[in-house]
Amino acid sequence: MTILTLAKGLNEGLRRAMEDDPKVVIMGEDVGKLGGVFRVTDGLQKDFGEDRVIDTPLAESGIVGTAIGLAMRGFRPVCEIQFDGFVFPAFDQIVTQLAKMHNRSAGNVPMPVTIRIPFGGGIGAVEHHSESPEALFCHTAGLKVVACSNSVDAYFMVQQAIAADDPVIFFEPKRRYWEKADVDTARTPDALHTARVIRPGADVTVLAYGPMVKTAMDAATAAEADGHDLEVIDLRTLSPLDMTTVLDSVRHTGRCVVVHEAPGNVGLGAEVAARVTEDAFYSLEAPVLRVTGFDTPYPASRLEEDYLPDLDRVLDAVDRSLAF
Amino acid sequence: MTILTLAKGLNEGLRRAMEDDPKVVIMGEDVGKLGGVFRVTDGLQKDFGEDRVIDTPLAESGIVGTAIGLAMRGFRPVCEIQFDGFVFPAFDQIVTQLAKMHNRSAGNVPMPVTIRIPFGGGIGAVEHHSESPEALFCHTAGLKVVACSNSVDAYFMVQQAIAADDPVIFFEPKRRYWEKADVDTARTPDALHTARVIRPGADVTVLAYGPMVKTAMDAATAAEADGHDLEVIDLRTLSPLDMTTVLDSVRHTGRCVVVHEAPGNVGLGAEVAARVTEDAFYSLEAPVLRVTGFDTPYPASRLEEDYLPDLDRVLDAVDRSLAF
Amino acid sequence: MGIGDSFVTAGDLDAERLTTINPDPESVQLLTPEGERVEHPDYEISLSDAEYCGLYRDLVMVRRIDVEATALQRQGELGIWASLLGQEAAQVGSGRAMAPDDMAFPTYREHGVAWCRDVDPLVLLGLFRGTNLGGWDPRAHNFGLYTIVIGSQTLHATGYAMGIQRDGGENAVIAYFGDGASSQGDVNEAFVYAAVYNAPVIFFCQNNQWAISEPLDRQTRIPLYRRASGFGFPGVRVDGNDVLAVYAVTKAALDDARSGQGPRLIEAYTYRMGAHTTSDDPTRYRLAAELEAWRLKDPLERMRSFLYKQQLAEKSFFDDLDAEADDLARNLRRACREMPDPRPLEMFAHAYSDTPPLLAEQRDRFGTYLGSFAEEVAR
Amino acid sequence: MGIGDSFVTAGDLDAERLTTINPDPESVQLLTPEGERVEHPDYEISLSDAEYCGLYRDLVMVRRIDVEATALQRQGELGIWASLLGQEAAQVGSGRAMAPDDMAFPTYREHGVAWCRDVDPLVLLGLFRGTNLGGWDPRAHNFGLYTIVIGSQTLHATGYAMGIQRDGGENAVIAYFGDGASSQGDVNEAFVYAAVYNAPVIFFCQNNQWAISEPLDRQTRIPLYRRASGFGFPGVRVDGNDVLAVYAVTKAALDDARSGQGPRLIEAYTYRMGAHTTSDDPTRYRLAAELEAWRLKDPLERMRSFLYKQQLAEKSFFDDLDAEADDLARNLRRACREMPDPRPLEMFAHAYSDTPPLLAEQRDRFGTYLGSFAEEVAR
Ligand SMILES: Cc1ncc(C[n+]2csc(CCOP(=O)(O)OP(=O)(O)O)c2C)c(N)n1
Ligand SMILES: Cc1ncc(C[n+]2csc(CCOP(=O)(O)OP(=O)(O)O)c2C)c(N)n1
Ligand SMILES: [Mg+2]
Ligand SMILES: [Mg+2]
Repeated sequence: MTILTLAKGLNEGLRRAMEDDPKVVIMGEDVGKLGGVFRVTDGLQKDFGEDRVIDTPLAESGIVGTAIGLAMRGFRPVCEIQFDGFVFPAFDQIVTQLAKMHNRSAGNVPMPVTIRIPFGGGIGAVEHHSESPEALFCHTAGLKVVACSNSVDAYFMVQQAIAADDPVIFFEPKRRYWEKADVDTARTPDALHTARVIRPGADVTVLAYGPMVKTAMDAATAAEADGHDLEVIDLRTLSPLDMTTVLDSVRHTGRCVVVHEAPGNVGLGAEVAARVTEDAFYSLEAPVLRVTGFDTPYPASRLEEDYLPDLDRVLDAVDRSLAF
Repeated sequence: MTILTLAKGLNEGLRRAMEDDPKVVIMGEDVGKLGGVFRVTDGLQKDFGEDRVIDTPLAESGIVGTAIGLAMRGFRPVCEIQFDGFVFPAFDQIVTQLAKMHNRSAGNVPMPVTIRIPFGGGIGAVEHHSESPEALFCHTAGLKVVACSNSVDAYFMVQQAIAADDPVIFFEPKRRYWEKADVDTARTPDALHTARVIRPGADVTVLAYGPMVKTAMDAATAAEADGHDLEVIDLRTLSPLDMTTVLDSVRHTGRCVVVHEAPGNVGLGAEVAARVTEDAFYSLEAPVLRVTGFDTPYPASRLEEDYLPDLDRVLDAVDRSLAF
Repeated sequence: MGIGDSFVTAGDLDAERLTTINPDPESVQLLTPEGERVEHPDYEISLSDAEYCGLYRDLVMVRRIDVEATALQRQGELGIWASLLGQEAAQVGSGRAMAPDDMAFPTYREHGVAWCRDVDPLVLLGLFRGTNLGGWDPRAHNFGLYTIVIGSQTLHATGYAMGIQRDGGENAVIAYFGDGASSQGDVNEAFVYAAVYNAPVIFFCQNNQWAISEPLDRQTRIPLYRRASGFGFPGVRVDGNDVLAVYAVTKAALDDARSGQGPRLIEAYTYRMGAHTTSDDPTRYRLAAELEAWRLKDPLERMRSFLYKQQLAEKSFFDDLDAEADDLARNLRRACREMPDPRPLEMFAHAYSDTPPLLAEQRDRFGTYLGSFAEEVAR
Repeated sequence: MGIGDSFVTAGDLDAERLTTINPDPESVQLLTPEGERVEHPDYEISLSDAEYCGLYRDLVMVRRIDVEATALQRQGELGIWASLLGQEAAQVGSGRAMAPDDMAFPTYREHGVAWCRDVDPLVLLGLFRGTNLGGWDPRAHNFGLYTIVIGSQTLHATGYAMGIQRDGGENAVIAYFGDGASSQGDVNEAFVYAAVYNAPVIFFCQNNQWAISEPLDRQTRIPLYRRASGFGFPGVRVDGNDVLAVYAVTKAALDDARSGQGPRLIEAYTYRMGAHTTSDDPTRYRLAAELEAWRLKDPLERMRSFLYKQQLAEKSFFDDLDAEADDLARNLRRACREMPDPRPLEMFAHAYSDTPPLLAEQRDRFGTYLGSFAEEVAR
């Protein structure tokens, strides 16, 4: 057992993946000597060389486009997008090429490309540094999308994503990079595309992922004081969703609140709500409620505490759910 | 009254907008001499000149990026994206610049840019020519998103979109381009961001937009034979949604089916379902059911009839809804 | 200041454009339109008679496939077809210049390169018929999948070349793209990456003068081969209708790339003789005179004249070749008509390397749904 | 073939890079680092004493704003700050070369240009403090909003220039961008559009040698000003630490553009003396020696020497200027500390030109929700 920050968990996971498979290469802006602006790739270029930890030109479409070519040559590229808001120049390569290549090839071409994206707000940053674009990738067939929320998952999930033969968009909760946890690297991890009940409870199911997992857990603790017993699920896999775990929970609580930072409109919460309602209609005592960012551009950072879901807004939704 | 195809309705609407306002310019690939691959801009360059109907270099980010600059200079650019699948190179400019400029400027800079996108399948085309990416734009705050389904709306809505001071993503149902209708150009059109009940009914509300409107109407006709009275709504505005019209309907039918060609996962149908459930929970006799494209890349065209929602799949969903 | 003073406008088409097809001093040529061998200080070629004949055979077969495909489209067997008519020499010359383990990344029009890489023409027809999205194994043919989003494949090619640098391969890569594509951000990013990493990739631009209805001056105001100089690597223009010159120039570039000299840009100056695709009507935007002028530069004719003049082939060779091409066309036609549609559930098969549970559920439900109709019919 | 044989690797930093800062024959210079006026065959400048002094004042004021902002960030008043230290001459020289109705499109580091365009420095601080996202009126200042997504603004600038062509304006546009940005697709597409339409836009690249931790050789293997030649318009390199040369070169380029000669690329060769932003630690990736070498080329020092040597200003001028700068800094500091946070519901105000009903509902509900806490507190 070692105590690792989430960022360090990722760093160790990447290191392990590179040791295990010489075809794993890391590429992105400032990932080399600097070790990435969040230091997630710290020390890797020093140890694995410039051919395997590649500082790229400042062009994200190029990062993903060349990663696709590297994958066709047999490599397993791990691309770092520096911040959520800078994935858009690469969007065409991700949506029209990366997501579709395997299908276009009738299964002949595996696409083991991992795209790491630090996402979400709460760090007092300027524009484009605090966004949550996961819904866009979930809507894109051919991609798999996951989000880690803690050091243990960070360590294991990044390795699992790299080992997968499909493209994985890997979201990292940037404001939790410095949170610590005990990581037992010898453990057998849960499968990548599974959700996890991280707090069993009887009254309301609260679904969260990435940075909102901690918020949901804090809410559960606070709700206890009010006599409400929340079941908290860390979704972990955003596409495909692990509906088995979600439905099991909602069927016994009868109520569901889903939380994310991204705007609500056509967000992942909508999908969860639609599916839960469709598959557990008679179990629901209340509609699935969403606690999300507002349907505005991400605001200047002095307003982000208002924009972002927090403990109180989760509790408010729990109360509203219980009032049905 | 003149009988116009949907494509011609757009053409006349564009012409009218250009006549009414000298600041309206059209730009895109092949929009000039060729009149666009669907002839929607046919004859406009001849009549308004090369300065107002601009054949651009083959670079979509450039089309939208320069349109933003033109808008800042006081123009009202109408960009044509040749096919749905080719909007992605422009995605960054649309999401990070076009959608956010007005907000970034604290309201100082209007962004009257219209982006026309022929969308959807059913024309036997090769890859990237049959997609339905509307959900991605609906999730992006700062954009407005509409879809027309017939010649009359085509004529009026394109003018309304151009007249709007916000960026509008304007979806055109390409497989309906050649369908005809009487257009009374002297009529006062409905407001742009309103849905319309196009067939009143008592049993189930069916929501559709763009190419699926005709499919939904056909289903309603067929359902009549089975004794089911469907209410069909043409959503028309995808973001913001016109929930008033939708909820009014669902509150009296108690059942709702939403239809679109795009994959279901985190699609617009999910949003509609989530909202309807939240706002009309006690009115619902059944969960909102979705009839959508599958969660796979758009298939080779010989499979598209299976991929795309059709009359039978809508009826199947209606039956399932009624069975709850 | 007005617009358009300083660039050619569409209205000036006839006057201006016809000058651009005159013999071009900037361009490498080894065979004149009349089939005369000419020398070039930097490029030499000397092939066996059989090799010369082989190139001609390629040109003929490729054109025959193309003509047959166009006919099949007219007959309703294909949804659409993108003809390579006029570009056979650019494709065969470059395709044959590749070593077996060199890799090519095509657009949607590289039927001639596909031929050189042994991709079954029937599979190409399938793509335009709508029965597949490509589907061949790029590794089996060292030929990437057809790429429709303009320019994307140039980055894949560059990444692949970076892979060669990393695994010690001895091969090089060709990225095909069009004159229109040169405007895309991706293509220019590929130039940046290739230059910065000195990657062994040849950017092969078939400048066929048109991007659908847009003439070259909507993409650039200087010759395209000069784009490379802005990124710090060499560019060269070659007569794209001269299969020998294309072969020589491409081979030299590939050799350079293999020996660590980094990227090269080749502009093959040619002409799209047909419509953009069978859905297009080029009479709306270009003049018959232009087409006529280019017809005199036909890539097959000049190679045929060369073979005749140099007496490299007997009449029987030409007769046999015609018969072989007829056979190919006949077989292709039959096989195309018989090509079965894929079965509905196949669309779920390759979305992912596995089929995630929710997708499997979707597939199974749809299977049951389809089955219910069969039952109905049976009842 | 290995990788890296043919480009400078990070390991060679000291040896290789220091050569690049030697006096550069490719570069236009009118003032040596020692403050001597030198002649250039193509560029001349002759300003009044007051104008020379004005440029120096700009340099001093801009640096003072920058230093104050960095201090305010350290004190926790700003979330982050992107310093322009070292780039004052490039920004003031180009900013002052603009005519009042020329338009500029900045990145996030153009505080010196903002100064020349009369944008209140306090508003800039607000952006980095997190109270606004820019928010000035570009039309009021002929200065676009700060743009953080690298390269995007070059297309906006080009489109704006196309607008000038269409409405008969007599002005020109400057698109600012960095050396790193030169790799982005958007910037190269802007070159394509500007060249094809012959648009009156100057691409002004501040090559400060670094894109965060990445040295120039991760973006290009030839000098950046030569990129333009690949697109068919002129490029020039200017000593970016020489305010007079930058002024002269930019003014000439703007004049050219205004008179219908189309786009120009200017590479202002300079150096980012500070960290990328206050969040960055450049000691992780670059050498102190490099910084020292560039310190000898300080843009303020050389202009100060020039004024002294040419006796263009009295000592009182320098003293008054110091006092003025102190005042500015003091006022800025105070005003920054007092800058109020926006009120929560303001985030809904400008998402659209109107507020759509569903968004208004969202806003009102949130207002009620916030109000409920106030009530709770009140109770
Ligand atoms: C990103 C993108 N935009 C638009 C299209 C539609 N389109 C298909 S081919 C073509 C013209 C391509 O011209 P060029 O690159 O010269 O190749 P050519 O067709 O002449 O071989 C266009 C605009 C596309 N396929 N991809
Ligand atoms: C599209 C995009 N990718 C990444 C970033 C993160 N980023 C901010 S500044 C920067 C380096 C920019 O370098 P350069 O263009 O040379 O400008 P400089 O900062 O040196 O002024 C990077 C990578 C960004 N802002 N936008
Ligand atoms: Mg072409
Ligand atoms: Mg820089």
